[in-house]
Amino acid sequence: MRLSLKKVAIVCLFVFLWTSQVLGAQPPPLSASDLPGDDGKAVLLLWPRMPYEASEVFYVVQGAEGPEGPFEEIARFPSNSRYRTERRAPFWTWRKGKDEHFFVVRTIGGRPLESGREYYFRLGVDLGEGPSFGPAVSAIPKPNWFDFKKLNNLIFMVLLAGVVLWFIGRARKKELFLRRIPGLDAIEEAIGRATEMGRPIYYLTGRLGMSSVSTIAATIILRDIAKRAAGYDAQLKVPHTDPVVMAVCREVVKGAYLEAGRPDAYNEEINFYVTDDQFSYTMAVDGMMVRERPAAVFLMGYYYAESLLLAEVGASVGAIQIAGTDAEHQLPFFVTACDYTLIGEELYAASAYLSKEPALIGTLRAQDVGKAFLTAFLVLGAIASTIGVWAGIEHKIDYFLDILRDFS
Amino acid sequence: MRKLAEKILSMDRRAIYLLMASAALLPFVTGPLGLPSRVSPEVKAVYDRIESLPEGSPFLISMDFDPASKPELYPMAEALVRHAFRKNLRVIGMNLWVTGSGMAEKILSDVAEEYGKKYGRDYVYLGWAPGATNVILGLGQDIYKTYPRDYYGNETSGMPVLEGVRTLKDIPFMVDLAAGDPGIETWVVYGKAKSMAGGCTAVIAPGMYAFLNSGQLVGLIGGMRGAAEYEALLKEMGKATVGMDIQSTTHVLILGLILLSNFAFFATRRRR
Amino acid sequence: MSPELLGAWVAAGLTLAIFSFLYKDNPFFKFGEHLYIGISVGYSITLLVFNFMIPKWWTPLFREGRMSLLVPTALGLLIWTRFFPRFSWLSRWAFAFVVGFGAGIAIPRTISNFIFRQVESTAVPLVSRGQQGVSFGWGDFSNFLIAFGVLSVLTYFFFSVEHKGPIRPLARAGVLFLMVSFGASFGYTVMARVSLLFGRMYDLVEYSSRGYGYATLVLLGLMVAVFLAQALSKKREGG
Amino acid sequence: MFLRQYVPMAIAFVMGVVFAVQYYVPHPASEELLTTVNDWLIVVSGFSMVLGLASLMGSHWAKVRRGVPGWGYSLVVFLGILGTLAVGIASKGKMFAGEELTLTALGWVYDNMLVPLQGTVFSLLAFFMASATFRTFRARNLEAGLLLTAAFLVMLGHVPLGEYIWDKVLGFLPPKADQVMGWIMNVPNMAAKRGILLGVGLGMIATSLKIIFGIERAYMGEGG
Repeated sequence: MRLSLKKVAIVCLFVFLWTSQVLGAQPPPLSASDLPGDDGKAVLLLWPRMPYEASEVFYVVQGAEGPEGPFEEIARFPSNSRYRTERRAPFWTWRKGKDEHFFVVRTIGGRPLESGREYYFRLGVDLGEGPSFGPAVSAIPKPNWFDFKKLNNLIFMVLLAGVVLWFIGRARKKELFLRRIPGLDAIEEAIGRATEMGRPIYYLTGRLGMSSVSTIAATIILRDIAKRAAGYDAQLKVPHTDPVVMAVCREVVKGAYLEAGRPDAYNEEINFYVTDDQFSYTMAVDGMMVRERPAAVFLMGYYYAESLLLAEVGASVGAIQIAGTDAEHQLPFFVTACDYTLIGEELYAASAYLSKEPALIGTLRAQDVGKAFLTAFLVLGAIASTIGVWAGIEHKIDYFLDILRDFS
Repeated sequence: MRKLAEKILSMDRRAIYLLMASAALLPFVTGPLGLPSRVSPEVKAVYDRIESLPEGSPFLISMDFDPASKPELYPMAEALVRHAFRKNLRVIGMNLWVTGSGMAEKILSDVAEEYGKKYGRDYVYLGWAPGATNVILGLGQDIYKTYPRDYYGNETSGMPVLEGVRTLKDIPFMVDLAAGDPGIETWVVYGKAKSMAGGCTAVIAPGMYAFLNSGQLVGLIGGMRGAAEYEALLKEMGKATVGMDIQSTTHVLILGLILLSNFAFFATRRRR
Repeated sequence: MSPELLGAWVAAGLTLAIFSFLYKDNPFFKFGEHLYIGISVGYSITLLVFNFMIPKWWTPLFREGRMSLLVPTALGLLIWTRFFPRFSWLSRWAFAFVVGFGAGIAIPRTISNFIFRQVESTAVPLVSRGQQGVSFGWGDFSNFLIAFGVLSVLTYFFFSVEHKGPIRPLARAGVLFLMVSFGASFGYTVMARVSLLFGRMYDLVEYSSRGYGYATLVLLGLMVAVFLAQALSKKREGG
Repeated sequence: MFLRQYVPMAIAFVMGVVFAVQYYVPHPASEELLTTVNDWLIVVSGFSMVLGLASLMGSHWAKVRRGVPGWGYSLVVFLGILGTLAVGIASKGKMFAGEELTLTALGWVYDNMLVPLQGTVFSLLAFFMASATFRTFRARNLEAGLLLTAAFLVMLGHVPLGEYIWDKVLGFLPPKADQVMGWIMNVPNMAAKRGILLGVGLGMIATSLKIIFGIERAYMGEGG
C-alpha cells in the first residue's frame, strides 16, 4: 500500500477542520421575546440553525429569575429538532422553515412564569462532555389583547353573521328560491287517498313542547295539511301530549280551515289531548290507529323511543306514512317503516318552504352558502393536499389549508 | 307457502316479546358461552393512553349517565377507575347527570376500597353541579371556583389529590362516560382538556366516530361491547363480559327475525 | 325483614310491574311509572339542596359573606318571577342574560370544533408517500370515500338549488351514505337496548333465588293471577 | 314594550357579543371575566332547575285538584317526591354514611327503587325494538336494503356469537366480522355523521347569531 504524504496531509486537514468546528462549537446567538397572542405567561426563544447539528449533539435551555442566575435547566433536546416547521401555527403569525429553532418557555424549575417580570435565558451546546453556554438574554412576558392564531375563526364568524343577516334581509324583500322537498309532494297523494277511502288522517307533532324548533316546524306543516284536508273534506285527527302545543295547534288548524273556506267543517275535537306520559300516549295512539285504520299518518317533530312503536303500527294498518324528524337516533325506524322521511334539516326546510317566513328562509339560504363554501374548500383542500404529497410540497399546501384550521 | 308467510308476517307482537325474553334468559340457564370478543383499536387506544401515564398523574373521569344506562356504563366506569388505581393515578371523579350521582359515588368508593385507596389523597369525588356547559367551561378556567367543595362538603383547595391541578389543562388525560346530552360533544366543544377519550352508550357511539377520526377523542369505548373489551384488557371479567352472552343470543335472534321477515316479505310479494 | 331482603322484594316487584306493560297497559305499570317520575324528581330536589343550594349558595353567601353571589341570586330570583304571571316578563331579563351568554360562547367554539377540526381531517391527501414513492392503498381509498361521503351528504342537505343535473347523483350518493350510517346506528342501538334488558334480567334471576325468598317467582305468580282473574271476570261479564 | 322587549334584546346582544369576542382575547382580564360570569351562571342554573321541577309538580298537582281521570297516579308522583325528599333530608343527601359506609335510607331508595324503575322502563325498548325490526325492516328498495345490510353486518360483528358464526361460515374471507364492522363505523358511517355534524354546526352558529341579533326570541316565552 502506497501512502502519499499529500493524501495524509489532506485527511489530517479535514480531521482538524471537523474537530475544530465541533469541539469549538460556539452556541448560536439566542433571542428571547414575549410570546405573542397569550395571557402573558410564556416567552419565545429563537436561534439560528448551526452546521454541527446532529442527533448526538444536544441543545440545553436554561432560565433564571435574575441576570446572575442561578440558571436552572428547562429543556434538553437533540440539536436537529425543534425547527420552526414543527410548531403548529398559522402562516399569518408564524414563518415555517428549517433555518431557525424555537422553544416556548412556560416554567422555570416548575414555577410558572409571571407576566411583567424580567426573565433570563441562555442556550448551551452539549457534544457529550457537558454543555458550553452562550451569553444570557432577557425577556418580559406580557399579556396580549388579541390572539392572532384565532383570526380565521373570527373572520369566519363575522362572514357568517354577515351572510345570515343579509339573506334574512333579502328574504324580507322578495321571495327566495327553495327547492321542493320530495316528501311534501307525497302529502297531496296521501290526503287524496284518505279522502277516497273515507278513512282518517293522523297527524302527530312529536313529544317536545313549543320551545323546540322541530315542534314549531311540525305546527307549520300541520297548517298546510289541515288546509288540504279541509279542501278535500278529509277527517283529520291530531292527538296531543302537551297542552300548550295543543292550544297552538287548535289555532293553526282553525286558521287553516278558514283559509280553505271551510270554517263549517272545523271542529274543536280535531286536536285532542291524550296524556303526557310517554308510553301511555303511545299505546293509546296505537290503539286508536288499529281501530280506525287511518289512510295516512304524519309523524313530524321530535320523537324518542316511541317512534318505532308508532311507525310500526302505522305501517301494519297499511297507512301511507310520512315522517319528519331531527331526532337522529329515531331516523332508522322512520326510514324503514315510512314511505317518505324528512331527514334532519329537511324538516326545517319543509317548514320554511311552506311558511315563507323570511327569517327561516333567509337562515336556510345562509346555511347553504356556508355549506357551499365548505364543500368547495373540501374539494380544493383534498386535491391540493394530494398534489402536495405527490409533488412533495406539503408545506406549500399549508398556506391554503391553514385558512380553515383550528389553532386554539 | 304464501299463507304461512302471511301468517308469519302478522305474528302477534307478544310472541316476539316472548321469544326475546327467552333469548335473554337462555344464558342464565345454559351457563356462560365463553366466547371472547376481539379488542377493537378504539378501545385499545384508551387503555394504552392510561398505561402511558406516569404514576401519580391526575386523571379525570366524568360519569355523565343515569340508572337507565347502568348496565352499559357502570362496568365501563368500574373498569376505568380500576385501571387508574392500578396505575396509581390520582382519580378525580365528577358527574353532570343529577340522578347518576349515587352510582358515581358508589363506583368510586367501591373500587377505592378494593385497592385500599384513601379519599382526598388518592381520589376525590367532586359530585354533581347544575348547569353542565358552565361547569365544563368553569373547569377549564378554575377548578376551585367551579367546585369549591367536593360532594362530601370538604374544601377542595389544598387537597393532596388535586395538587398541581388548577384547570383542565393540568390534567393530562380525561375520560367522559356519557349517555347523551350533556356528554362527549359538550366536553369536546366547551372543555379545554389536553387529551380526552369517550365512553358512551351504544346509542350515541356511532355519532362519536367523527370526533375519533379528527383526533378530538383519542379513543372510544362504545356500549357494553366496549366495556367487555376493556375488562378483557384488564384481564378482569366483570358484568359486561357476562352480559355479552345475552347480547349474543338476542342479537342472533334479531338477525334471524330480520332474515325471516324479509324471506316472508318477498315470498308474499312475488306472488302478487 | 332485613333492609336488603326488603329491597330485593321491592326492586323485583317494581321491575315486574314495569315489564307487565308488555302484556298490556295496566295499573301496575302506571303505578310504577308514576312512582319513577316522583322518585327521580324527589332525588333531584334532594341533590339540588344538599349538593348545590347549601354548599355553593347558602353557605358562601350568608355564612361567609361572598357578596359577589348577590348577582346570580338576583338573576335567579328574576327567573322565579315566572311563578307570578303579573311579573313574569321580568324573567326575560334573566333568560336573555343566560341565553345571550350561551349564544356568545357557542359560536367560536362551534366553529373551532364542529367546523374547522372536521374540515381539516377530511381534506387530507388521497395518496400516501412511502419508500417506493407515491401509492394509493386501502387507507387512501377509505380517505377518498370519507371525503366523498361528507361532500355528498352536504350536497343532499343543500336547499337552494333543485337536485338536477350533476347535483342529482351526488345528492343520491349522500342518501346512500346516510342510509349506511342509519343502519350502523340501528345495529348499535340494538346492543344498547339489550344491555338494559340484561341488567334487569340479571337482577330478576338473582332475586328469584332462595336467599331472597324467591321474590321474583312469588311476585310474578301473584301478578299473573291478578291478570288471569281480571280476564276471567271480563269474560264472564261479556258472556 | 321598552322594558319587556328591548331591554332583554339588548342584554342578549351585549352578552352574546362580549362572550363571543372574549374567545379571541387571551388577556387575563378577559379570562377573569369569563370565570366570574360563568360561576354566576352555575348558580343561576340551580335556580332555573327549581323552575322546571316546580312546573312538573304543578301539572300533577292540577290533575289531583281537578280530579281528572287518573288523578290517583298523580298522587303517586307526589308520594314519590315527598317520600324521597323525606329520606333524602334524613340521609343528608348521601348514599352512604359512617366509617363503615353503610347504605343510608336515601341509598336504599336509590338502589332498590330508582335504579330498577328507570332501568326497566328503558329496557322495555329491547322488546319493542325486536318486534319493530321484525315488522318493518324490509329491503323494499335500495335505501332500505343498504340500511338493512349495514345494520346486519354491524350486529354480526358486535357480538361474540356473531363473530363465531362469521368465522365458521365466511372464515375464508380475509376480513373478520369485527373488522368489517370497524370499517363501516369508521368510514361510511363516519362520513355521513361528519356531513350531518357540519350542517348541525352551521345551524347552531346561525341560531346563536339570530339570538344575538334579536331575530330569534323564543327564549322570551309566549308572546315574545
